[in-house]
Amino acid sequence: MEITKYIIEKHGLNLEEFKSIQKLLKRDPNLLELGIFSAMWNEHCSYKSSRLHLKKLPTKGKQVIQGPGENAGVIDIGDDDAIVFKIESHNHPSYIEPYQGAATGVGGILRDVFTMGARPIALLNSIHFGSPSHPKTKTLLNGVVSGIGGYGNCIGIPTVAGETKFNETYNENILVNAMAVGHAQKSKIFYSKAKGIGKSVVYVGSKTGRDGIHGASMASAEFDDNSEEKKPTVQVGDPFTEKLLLEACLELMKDDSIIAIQDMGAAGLTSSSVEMASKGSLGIELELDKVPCREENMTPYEMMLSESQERMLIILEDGKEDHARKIFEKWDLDFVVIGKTTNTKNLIMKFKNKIEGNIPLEALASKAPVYDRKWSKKKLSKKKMELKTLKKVGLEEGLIKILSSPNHSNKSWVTSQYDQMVMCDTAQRSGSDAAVIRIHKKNKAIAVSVDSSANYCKSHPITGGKQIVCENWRNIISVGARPLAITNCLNFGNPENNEVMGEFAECLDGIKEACEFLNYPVVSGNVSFYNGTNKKNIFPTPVIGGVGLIKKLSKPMNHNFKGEKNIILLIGKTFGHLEQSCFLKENFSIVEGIPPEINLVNEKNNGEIILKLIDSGLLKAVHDVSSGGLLVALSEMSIGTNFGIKIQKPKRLTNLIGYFFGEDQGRYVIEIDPSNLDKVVKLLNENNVYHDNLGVTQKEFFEIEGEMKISNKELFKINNHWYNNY
Amino acid sequence: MGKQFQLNSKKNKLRFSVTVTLKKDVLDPQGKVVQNTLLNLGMSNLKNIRQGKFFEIEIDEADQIIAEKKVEEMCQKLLVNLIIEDYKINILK
Amino acid sequence: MGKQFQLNSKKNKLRFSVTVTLKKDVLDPQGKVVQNTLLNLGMSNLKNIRQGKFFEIEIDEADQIIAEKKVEEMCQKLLVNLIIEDYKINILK
Amino acid sequence: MKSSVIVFPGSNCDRDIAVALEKLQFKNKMVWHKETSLPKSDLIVIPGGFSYGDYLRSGAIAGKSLIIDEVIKAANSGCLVLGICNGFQILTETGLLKGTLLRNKNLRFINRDVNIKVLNNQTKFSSKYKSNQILKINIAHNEGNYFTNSKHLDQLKKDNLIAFKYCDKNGNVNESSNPNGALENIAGIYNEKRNILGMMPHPERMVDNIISNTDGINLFSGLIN
Ligand SMILES: Nc1ncnc2c1ncn2[C@@H]1O[C@H](COP(=O)(O)OP(=O)(O)O)[C@@H](O)[C@H]1O
Ligand SMILES: [Mg+2]
Repeated sequence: MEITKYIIEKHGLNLEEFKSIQKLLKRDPNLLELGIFSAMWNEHCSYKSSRLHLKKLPTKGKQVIQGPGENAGVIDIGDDDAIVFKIESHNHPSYIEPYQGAATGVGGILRDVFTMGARPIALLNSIHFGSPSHPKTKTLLNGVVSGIGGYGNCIGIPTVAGETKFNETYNENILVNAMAVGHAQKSKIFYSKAKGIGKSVVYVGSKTGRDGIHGASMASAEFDDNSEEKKPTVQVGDPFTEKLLLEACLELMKDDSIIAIQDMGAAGLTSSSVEMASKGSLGIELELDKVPCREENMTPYEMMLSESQERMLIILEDGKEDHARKIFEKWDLDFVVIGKTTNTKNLIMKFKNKIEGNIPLEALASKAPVYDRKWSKKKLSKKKMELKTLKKVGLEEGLIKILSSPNHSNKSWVTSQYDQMVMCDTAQRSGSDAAVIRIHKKNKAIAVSVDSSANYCKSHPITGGKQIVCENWRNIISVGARPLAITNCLNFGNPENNEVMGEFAECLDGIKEACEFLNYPVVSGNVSFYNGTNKKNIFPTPVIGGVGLIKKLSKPMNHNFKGEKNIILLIGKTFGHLEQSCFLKENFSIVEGIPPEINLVNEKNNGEIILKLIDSGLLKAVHDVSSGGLLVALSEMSIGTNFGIKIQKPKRLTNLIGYFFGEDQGRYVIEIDPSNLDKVVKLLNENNVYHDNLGVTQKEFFEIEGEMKISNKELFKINNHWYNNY
Repeated sequence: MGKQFQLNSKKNKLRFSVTVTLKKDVLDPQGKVVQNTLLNLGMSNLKNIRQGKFFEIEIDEADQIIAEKKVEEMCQKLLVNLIIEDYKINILK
Repeated sequence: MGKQFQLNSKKNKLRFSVTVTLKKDVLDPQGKVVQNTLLNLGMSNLKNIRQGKFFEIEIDEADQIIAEKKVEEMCQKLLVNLIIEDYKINILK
Repeated sequence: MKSSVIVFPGSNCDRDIAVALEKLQFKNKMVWHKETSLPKSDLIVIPGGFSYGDYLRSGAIAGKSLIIDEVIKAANSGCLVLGICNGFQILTETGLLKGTLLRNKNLRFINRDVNIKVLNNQTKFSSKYKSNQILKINIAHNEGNYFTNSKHLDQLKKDNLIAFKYCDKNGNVNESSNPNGALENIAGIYNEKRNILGMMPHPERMVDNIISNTDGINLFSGLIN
């Protein structure tokens, strides 16, 4: 079959890239080989547009066992315990088929984690939808939430945290990012680097079907006998099989039968075999006749490019085949030796006693294209908000608008569809600043949270990049955990657009600066470009997933007020920054100006002191101040408890709206017993941490003297009706 | 509910069945598990089983063409996930 | 997995469909929600909808009577919860 | 006290219940579904999860497994059997308990803490609870909407075989305290001999104050003597 220009384009390759392929092969590729190049050289697998920028990120630290470059990052939490985690996007599939797209997104990220020898202990997700009034949003929301729940609930891993946001920038391109966190023994972590020649390459898991053979499938239709239309088929998740695969893999990992293991994710058999062999500087030879197939008459092309789910590739030590086979058969899973490692440094594919493809591995991996794409700096808005020009809004009115908006409404409609308790180690569920998961049978725990701020990143990518890292760090600190490391999912528009590439470069600069300063390294992540349609790119939406450690867990700290007549302090300075604030957006539909600045010195200082206060047992409740500002933070601490606030207006002359709704960074609200006030204030002063004494907690009412008074029950209702009426 | 009880005049009603099945090539995890279980239960000459959905729909409409269009619309709008499923409409009785 | 690939000889295969529906006196939460949703979507002449399951079964057996018995057995042993569900078997083609 | 937890492919609360049982000093064994005999046990637990993915009907395929015949035998000879969540669904599929568990009336998975009321504290499972005691227990299911025919319902009531009903925190049993549409708010039932208990709420999730509360402990500790 002749490789035409049309076929090359259908494979997402440009002519330049095709010429490089010819040069690397010193001949024309055949269709199978072209398909393999297309899979390995696409943006998703090769990181060709992002690689140069990703290099900037800090990835090292005492706590880091494995940084980016493996299936997931690994960090040290003391003793023999390690935490393995990563986040991944499944945006496009979820837009086409929300339930299955989201479900298979969860399945995929779980495999990345248990491939490394970790038992998954928590799932998180960050989901972004278009405007609630967009005709597709409701169906997408329903499908995505039930898909995430459907998979996690069935496999029995708690979904404990996440974020759900609406913004019209996602009308035609939703974001579905899933994060998985696992626990492993430090001494038993498995990697994907192949070692040794003549070792068995084993296929385990589900059978291979024609799922997810994307743009490429058009080309293959031409030489197919049946003229039946070939739409790219959607992958259907099978969480039951994944559960079996998880248990079987962990069982096999108890001894040392495995040399290397890799899940078959994007580009399935292709990327898994290429990655394992190229990391080990080896060759690999596959006998495709042996690949377990779900459909009849599958071609080598289809087998190599299928993205069927719930499959793994393993390289076994000599003589371990029977032992391993027994385990997989016990769990009713396919187990087939489909090839071996070689010293050729080539990927060789045989089918029906014929060599169907032969590609030097370096051509697919290290020689894949890398682009230094043009990018332009963001032109920053100079716009300052003049409140005077706007209609006057009272504190209560402004608060109600925010609390009843889709973005700030209580998320229990979402989170009650996720099993948060299974495994019985969830010490703090969704709804708090960070979820807390105990390490099984130990008294230490980890805290996890995911965060993003698309509006901030759009208007000022560097500040936005810093801010999401800091917000994540604050969330982890608010539950009393020491932040250790992050993973990141970089959702951006078309990288061939200078502005998008600029947003990417500058967001990464911001992330880098904050991570470096806070010693909060990046250990894994994922890049998703081309989010958008018809030249309209989504707002830059990097998502940060952070993990922290609680060395000794008693009852975890959370943001709910605990009693009456306790003192409420605001930690950190308030300037009243309203540009890009939630207050202006929800009350006036104004999204303008630049977001509040990040002061990393204060950020770190304030965070450290909060941790110290929690550790000394001096705090009853802690909440970070983020979107919506101080008043929203206070209301979140009241809603769902029997205690509200009784506070005074600030004594100094300030604009009340700015004071209560401004989104200045690096702030926390804390609740303390009056008897501890002196101790706490002394510590704050010693450490140069600014604080305001706001007032006290009281029973059942939320009150700013002389300004507003509303019952907790009423606040609860306001905060709870949106989802149920949507 | 919003729906009123209607007089039972047989002439005005038509009944349809809709069967919804997964498209060929789409993974059918349910069918797979059911098939294995039946084989384990000794049903050795079971060659293949696929699972789908079934709806019985009664329409207040005497004209078959109009009624069938309604059912078609229900399938497209709600009952069927057109990305992964096919469907067939049959008139009953 | 246990199942071997079989020679493709058309004579030896029979295909059946099985529809499984909830018994009349059993609550059908799913059907009810589907019905309400359709009514809300403006399908006002929808009188009634009930949801069930559908199976397509292929049997390696030339004799229709024997094959049908096999399908019957599958229903009784696994596919149908006889306490709450009814079923119907049809031969296909 | 010796206990056995039956593990099916797709069970996922098996570890949780084992931890709870061991915490309460049961000598517990895990029993894989392909086994054909049960270790000697005073209590058999069928745990929650998604046995076989719950792919046909929840609990249906597990109800046909080899080990289930042994469970039925043991149950008929008086051994205590506890089915939680998926375990309850499996027990109804085997016929050891009557009725069935339909989809939740909102057709969504529900995970949250709910209140349930102890209706009968005269059984081995409930003797440590007070009559009408209100417990706060986590539920997590898609199909927890209990349904049975009216004859059986009458019998459940007459013979005091309803174990728990969903209620609010003040004990009111009504539609707004019914999370899933279950007939008369039924959250758990006994068989006639009261040696088999099936319940949708997860008592094993409520045995540790750091994680939740300890309202589930008495169900297990009541069995030890
Ligand atoms: N934004 C990022 N920051 C840091 N590391 C990244 C980022 N994106 C990808 N990586 C790393 O690059 C490697 C390849 O990523 P990916 O292709 O998504 O993994 P997989 O093949 O498991 O899906 C991984 O180790 C991942 O952690
Ligand atoms: Mg991977």
